[in-house]
Amino acid sequence: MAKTQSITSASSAEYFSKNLQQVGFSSYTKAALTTLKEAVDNSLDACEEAGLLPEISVTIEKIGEGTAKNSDSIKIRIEDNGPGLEVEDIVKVFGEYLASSKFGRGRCSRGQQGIGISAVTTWAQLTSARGASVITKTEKMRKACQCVVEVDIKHNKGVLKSKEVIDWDRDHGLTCEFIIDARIQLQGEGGLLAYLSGTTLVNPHLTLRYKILEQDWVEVARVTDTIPEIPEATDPHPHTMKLGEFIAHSHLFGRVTIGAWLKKGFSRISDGVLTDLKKAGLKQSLLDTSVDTITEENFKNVFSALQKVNLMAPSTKSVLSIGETAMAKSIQRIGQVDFFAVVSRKPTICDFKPVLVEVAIARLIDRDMPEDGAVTLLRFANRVPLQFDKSACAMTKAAESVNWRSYGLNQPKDSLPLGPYIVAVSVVSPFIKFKNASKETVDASDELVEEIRRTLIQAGQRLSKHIRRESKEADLEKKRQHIEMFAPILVDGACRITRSPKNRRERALEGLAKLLGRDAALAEKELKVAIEHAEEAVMKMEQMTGILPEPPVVEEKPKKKGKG
Amino acid sequence: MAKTQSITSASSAEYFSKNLQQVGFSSYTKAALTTLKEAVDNSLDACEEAGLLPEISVTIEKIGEGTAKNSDSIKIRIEDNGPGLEVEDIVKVFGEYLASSKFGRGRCSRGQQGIGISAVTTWAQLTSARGASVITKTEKMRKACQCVVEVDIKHNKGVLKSKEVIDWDRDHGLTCEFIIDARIQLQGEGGLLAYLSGTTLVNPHLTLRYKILEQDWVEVARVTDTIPEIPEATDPHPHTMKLGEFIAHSHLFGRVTIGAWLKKGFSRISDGVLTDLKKAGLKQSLLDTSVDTITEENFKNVFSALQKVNLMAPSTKSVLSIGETAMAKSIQRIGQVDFFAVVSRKPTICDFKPVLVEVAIARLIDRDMPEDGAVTLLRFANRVPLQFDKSACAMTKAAESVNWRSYGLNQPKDSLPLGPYIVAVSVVSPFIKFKNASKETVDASDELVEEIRRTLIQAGQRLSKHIRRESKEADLEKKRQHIEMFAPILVDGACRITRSPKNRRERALEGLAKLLGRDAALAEKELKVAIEHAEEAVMKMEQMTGILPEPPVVEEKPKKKGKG
Amino acid sequence: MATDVNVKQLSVDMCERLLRDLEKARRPVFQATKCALDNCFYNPKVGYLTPGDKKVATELNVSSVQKMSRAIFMIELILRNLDVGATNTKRELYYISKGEIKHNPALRPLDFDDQDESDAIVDFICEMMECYREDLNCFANDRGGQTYSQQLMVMETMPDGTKATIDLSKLGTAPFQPKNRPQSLKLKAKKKIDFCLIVESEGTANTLVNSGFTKRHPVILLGAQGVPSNAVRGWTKLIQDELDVPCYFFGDLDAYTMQNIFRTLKAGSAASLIRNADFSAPEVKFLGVLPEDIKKYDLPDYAVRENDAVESRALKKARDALQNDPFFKDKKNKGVSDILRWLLQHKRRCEQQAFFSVNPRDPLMPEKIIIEKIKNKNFV
Amino acid sequence: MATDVNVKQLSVDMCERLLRDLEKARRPVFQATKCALDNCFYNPKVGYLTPGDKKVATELNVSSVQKMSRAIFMIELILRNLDVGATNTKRELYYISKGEIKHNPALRPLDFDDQDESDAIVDFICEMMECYREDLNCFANDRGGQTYSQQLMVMETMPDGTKATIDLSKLGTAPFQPKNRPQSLKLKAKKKIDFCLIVESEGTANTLVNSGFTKRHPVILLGAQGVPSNAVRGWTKLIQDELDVPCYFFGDLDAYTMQNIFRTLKAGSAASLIRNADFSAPEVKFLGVLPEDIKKYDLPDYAVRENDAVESRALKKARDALQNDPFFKDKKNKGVSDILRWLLQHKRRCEQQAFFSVNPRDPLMPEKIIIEKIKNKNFV
Repeated sequence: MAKTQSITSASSAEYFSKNLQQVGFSSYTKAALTTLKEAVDNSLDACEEAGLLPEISVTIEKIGEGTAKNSDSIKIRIEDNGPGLEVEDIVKVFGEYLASSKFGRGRCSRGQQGIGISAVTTWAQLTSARGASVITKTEKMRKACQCVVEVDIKHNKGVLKSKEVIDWDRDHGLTCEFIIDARIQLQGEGGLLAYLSGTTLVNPHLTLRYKILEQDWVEVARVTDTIPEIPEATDPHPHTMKLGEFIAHSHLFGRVTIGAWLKKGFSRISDGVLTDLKKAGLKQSLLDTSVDTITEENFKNVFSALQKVNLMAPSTKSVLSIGETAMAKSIQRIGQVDFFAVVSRKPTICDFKPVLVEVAIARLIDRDMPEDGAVTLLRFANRVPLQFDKSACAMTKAAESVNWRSYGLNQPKDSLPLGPYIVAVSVVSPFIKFKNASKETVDASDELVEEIRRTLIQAGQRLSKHIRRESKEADLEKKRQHIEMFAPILVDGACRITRSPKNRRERALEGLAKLLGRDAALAEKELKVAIEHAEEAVMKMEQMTGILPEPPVVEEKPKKKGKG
Repeated sequence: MAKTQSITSASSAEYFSKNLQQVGFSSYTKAALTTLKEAVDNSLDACEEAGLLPEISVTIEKIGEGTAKNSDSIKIRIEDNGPGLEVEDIVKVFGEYLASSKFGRGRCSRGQQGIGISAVTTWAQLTSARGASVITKTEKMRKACQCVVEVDIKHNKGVLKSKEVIDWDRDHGLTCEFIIDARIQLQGEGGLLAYLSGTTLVNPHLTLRYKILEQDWVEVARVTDTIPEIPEATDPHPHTMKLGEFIAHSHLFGRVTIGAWLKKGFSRISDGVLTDLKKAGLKQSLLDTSVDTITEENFKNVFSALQKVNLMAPSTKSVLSIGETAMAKSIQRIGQVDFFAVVSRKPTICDFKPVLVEVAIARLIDRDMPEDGAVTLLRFANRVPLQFDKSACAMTKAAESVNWRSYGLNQPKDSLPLGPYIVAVSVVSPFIKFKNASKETVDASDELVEEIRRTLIQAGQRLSKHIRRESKEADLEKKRQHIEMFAPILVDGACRITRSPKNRRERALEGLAKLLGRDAALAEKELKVAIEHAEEAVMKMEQMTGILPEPPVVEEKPKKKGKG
Repeated sequence: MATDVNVKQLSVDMCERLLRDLEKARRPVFQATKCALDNCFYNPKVGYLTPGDKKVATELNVSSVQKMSRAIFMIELILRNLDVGATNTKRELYYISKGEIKHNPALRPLDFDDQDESDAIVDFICEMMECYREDLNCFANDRGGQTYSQQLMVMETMPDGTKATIDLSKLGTAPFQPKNRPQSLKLKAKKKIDFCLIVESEGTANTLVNSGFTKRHPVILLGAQGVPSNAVRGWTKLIQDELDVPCYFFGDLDAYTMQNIFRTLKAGSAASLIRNADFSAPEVKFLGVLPEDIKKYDLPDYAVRENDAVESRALKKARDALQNDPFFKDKKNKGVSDILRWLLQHKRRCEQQAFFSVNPRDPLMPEKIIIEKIKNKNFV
Repeated sequence: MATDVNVKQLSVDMCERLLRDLEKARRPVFQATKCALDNCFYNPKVGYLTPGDKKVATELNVSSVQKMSRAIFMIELILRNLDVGATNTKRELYYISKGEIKHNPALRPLDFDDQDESDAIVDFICEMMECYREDLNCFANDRGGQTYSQQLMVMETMPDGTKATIDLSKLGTAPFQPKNRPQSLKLKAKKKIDFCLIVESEGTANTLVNSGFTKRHPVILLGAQGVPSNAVRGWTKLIQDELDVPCYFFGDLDAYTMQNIFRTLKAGSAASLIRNADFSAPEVKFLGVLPEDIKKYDLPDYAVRENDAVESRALKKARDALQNDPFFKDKKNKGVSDILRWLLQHKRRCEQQAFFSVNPRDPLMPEKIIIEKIKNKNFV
């Protein structure tokens, strides 16, 4: 009955290094993708913070066999033109878990909690015995600093190694390089290329260069010079808090009255709300008590009362939008686009959290996409592509719930529509609820699914104008062919049956040509209307986007026999 | 272009308190279950560590409305007869994340990482502004200590409050009580009762009392006095390590040669293996180098060479078994059992990790289980019931892959079999790979699924003996009925057609009765053989388990007309 | 008696109109009677479903020009057949058109990809001309109507003017099989005929004949073989009109029989609205199985299987019919609609062969029940 | 000519054996010829499929006692019918048995839940007695065999001894419809008959008759209406045997027609092994469509749709037949098996109506081709 074990405290680093499969390292192929993704996301966040237009360069090489069976040794290097990091920050960012400039700040940045890149360093360390190799230069630094950072797993501290000062021909920026056991998968939904093209799609201001394995360098230039402005977080909304958070929040305010604290520390609490609270039974004397003296019981009373009064929904100012203009341009970078539609909704509140949904749909020309395969659905959460576990995701569910047939697309029951289309859905929110730690699936709450669904429906309506125009054109062509083919057959038959003379045949043929010509004229007119509609849509788009997709050419078929 | 944000470090507590949905608090009903589960699991672990037979008492009360909308305020209290905790440990266990006696120790304890109960404290704190209320008494303490522990989220430290010394009428033990926002769900796969009955099933040595809401006290007494012996962890196996871990491991050994380190610090490395390493090109001089002086490059060389030589599989000593005897007894506690089969496999290696699979199948009498519903599949990982997300779980996949029809059960294609059966699958391993942090689904690797499948097949074979006996009985009964019903009809018909006299009818009837009687005798003989088989199985079971299920009574129907 | 359709004249007229319109660059429009329930009327004095004023118009335009050209082409083939008295099946017409097009490449645009396409054109011509395919010398397989009688004489005038007289009592066990255009026949009774019995199941008609029904009773007995073909419908009308004998329909008690078989025989159908005049026998009575027979004769009946698609559809259709079908709505047919209501309420069905269970040792029992029911006016 | 089965005697014998065995407490065993391909033999001299020695045994034991009791019960009902000359359909037998059981509660254990169960017992009796259901006076619906001729006379002796003589030239446009037991008929030719043509499609048979085929040629023409019924098979055999005229089968060129229609008509089937002697006409020749006709007459043909379940099953069956079916394996039928091989190789099919496309303006073209093919011995 001896008590043998004493309680010891583990560091976060110990926890995460034991659970790397939960944060993106569940297989060697995912390890490569996660490494690329965390580094690129950090670069993008850093540039945005600093108000810089990002230029990111990626190289991925295979340098040999991995130390583990069935793996390759892969070198991944990401170079950016961001603000760079001070050396003391480098150590934290790359070598310490939960060290972040963003933790819990309620902003729409890609990274949030300071886990990702430290996990990459850990993986590199575990599989190649070498952490992150970093070069950094801030504007203030005269020369660049090159170093290796490792995670001290026992103490969750970054360890700086082989620090060197070097020349670097740029004002500021950061390069990081990892050697890891991994496997490269380029194609497919979980492939590296899907991540890179998805990232350029929702980051129109990004210029990306990459060279992967033996392939040539690829450059995707930015299509806008506007740097997304990241709105500041707003004060917390009482309905999004738990009691404990509510009490903890009071500690930030020192010696003020409850009433003042409520108005100052929260959004959507006005004098009117205080009046409502009093109507609901809260005493004025309590509102006048100082927050640092009231009892827990009274905190509970205030909190409960607040939960019961009606408040305005939280502000949506804290969400960031890519914008229809930028999306429209960016989608052209994916491939040869036939036509497209983009919709950027106004920010709204779902499940008490501000959220903004944007959708871009494009039909691609000449890409290896079969007419009868499902569309390619790209999902983005805070501008990061989600590449796994799509079936339970709010975005997938919303896309499957739309009746695409009414916009001219084929669609099996309860499924994604078919055709050579890209459907990109972007959800931006300071509080995205993921179903798991590896952040691949957005929880499908009814409110969020409905908001995404509405966005998709709007995009579908815009798209349908283009599709309608296409089908009108096909129609006109068919009508012309019909006239040429059937007019003589029909008239000849009727003449034989009525034993009519030849001249009657001529007259009837002429009349028929006129008649059917009228139909064709009518069809042509319909086409014109359809074209006008589609053009209107395109013009509207242009006003927003400044670019115009090539209109498909309507070929006039020369009439063959002079009689149609 | 100003760099505005500085990097700050968050504590593990901050991380987990922001991500409680990932560790069992994604809904109010799950919050209640998680709270119960973490507390009971800790009690069980503590008793096992201390070599005590656990007696656990649970009370769950609804004390009012919750502070949040649509929730109740629930008080959950768990009392055990365990070794108790020193006050300084209480603070760590309940108030600090990643503080544990078990972290990464490679043992089959229920808890592993020291997250669960701290998350419960956090949830209580957030929703009721009050942490864990604990009473503790160790053997050494003269009086018990009562206190409240909270989590200092900012610093991941436990905070002790309202400490009091009180009298407690027991030698040692621990009581913890939480007031939380939650909702009580008793029934169903995710219900509290499923957790409690599952826990008693795989913990035959547990005596459990519980009172939930308005219901009466329930007591489930232990069925064995044997305390599971938890095997010590063994030395690490080189094939289960990554390079980084390998190097880190060397630091524990100070100034020894590589060769000595390998033999001493790892399992399955013998002199023979060292010879193999040399054959594979590793120099003797390297093996003679001290571990604290060799280069990283050489570490890699040694590691790579080790990965390429054949080693014995890791030891399976570190896994714990419930045992067929104990399971057979324990399963009787679930309800009135008609018959059952239990299988405890030998420990084996799956994916380089030791693992042990045990299965118990029981058919219940008179429980509200429809004949045509799927069996109830209970899943256990290290003796903790898994109650959510069953579809992707290795245990579910294995159960669906077995062809249960060949054991006499109905089974739709690729599904669980049907009938009033309980199928309990227990997987025990020091390294269970969960698909996510809330530990509800065991990753379905091919090797693990196959091992579970084999266990289920063995159990199915044992079960089928009972089922065969039953169907034989039904068969015999049917045959008897046939004789009685059809003999006169058949003979009368034939007599009418042949216009035979009455005495011929009598003779034919007698002959027919003899003939069909022979068939019945044959059937009876078959039944006897089947019964013998089933009895053999039961005897075998008895030798293992010391208990014998009631054999179903074969009723002899009195023959009605004297002729059959 | 039968209103003969002059297909030739109709074709010429249609083409004349077509050409006239075209010459004036006017858009030709072809109208046909709409054959659907919403254009059905029922006049109890007439006794069958008649068409209302609703028309379906086919306008010649770019979308319809292919269909119209194909129709004109097919009409030419059909007129050729009518000229020489040749007949064909739909499939043969399909191959004839394939051959025609093969020999005349200018017609290639008309070519049919499969028989469904040419069948649709034949149907379209029937719609426009308001005729049956038989009027186009395009015949379906013979189905049903095998007839037995010791009294009936059938007189036929052949195309070449020769006459045939068939005495049904002289055919041994073989039946007389009316062809698809029975209207051209003349009937005569050698002796007074009591009634005509139309039996839904051809097998049971056979059984009755084999057991001597037509020997013992001066009647006409014929098998309908399910939903009555045009031949059976025209033949029944001919018997009713020429011989003036009461006609009784003996069939199952279920919604399908009431609506699809008996109603069609008695009053025609919405689909054949244009020619119900020639293809319905309004005097036919429903002899049974009647709902009251179940109790009276202790007949084995069955619950309607509502998860059976066919049976549940028939029930649904029965509900509709009671609300919308002018035949069932007319009080003259209250007896029949009462049965539908009974079926809807009780959801039971009973097959005509159930009468064989009444006295299984007497093979003549079904016959006796039929005779008894007729005698007691136990029909609707 | 037809081997009559004495059902009554067989029944008594069977019951006698049953009782004898029972009296000695011996287990009765009933043996029946196995009707399956692996018990089929083909003797080119006989010309139809004959059974081998394989037997299917039904032993009376606890499992089979219900089935045997039901069979004895059903035999009683059937014997009663045979005694008085009554006939019934399978469904009627079902209701008769329901009635019998209703009146005799001791028989309740025999009760049939639905007609499938009683049908199975009728089939079982046929197996044991090695007879057709028609021998049990249990008749199927008449299907196919509608016959036209200007020369054929049919003589029937009725059960009451009276005789009927039917002159097929005196039926107007109506056909002669042979019933399910044509063996009891006698045939006579008024004038020499050149041949008998059996047309797969009843509609096309009609077309040929309407266009005057039987007027212009002294022949017998009949429609098979798909897979030949027992009536059609027995009738064809009767024509072949009684009149000694060549018989030609005119049908589609596809695997299904060759195996399921033509082979059955000519040599019987494995399922009906026991009575092929009375129900096959080994002298029937396959007139076409022959593979060479496609080219010769430029016929529109089609690729076999291999994703069509029916068509691909027929092809698979054809492959099996060439390996295992004694009919197709015998060199006497090389012509027919060559066609099967051609079908397997080319995966094309051609319908008999394709001949209508040869000269679409001449309605008599198909007739001319048929006559020409017969004259040139262009058949197999």
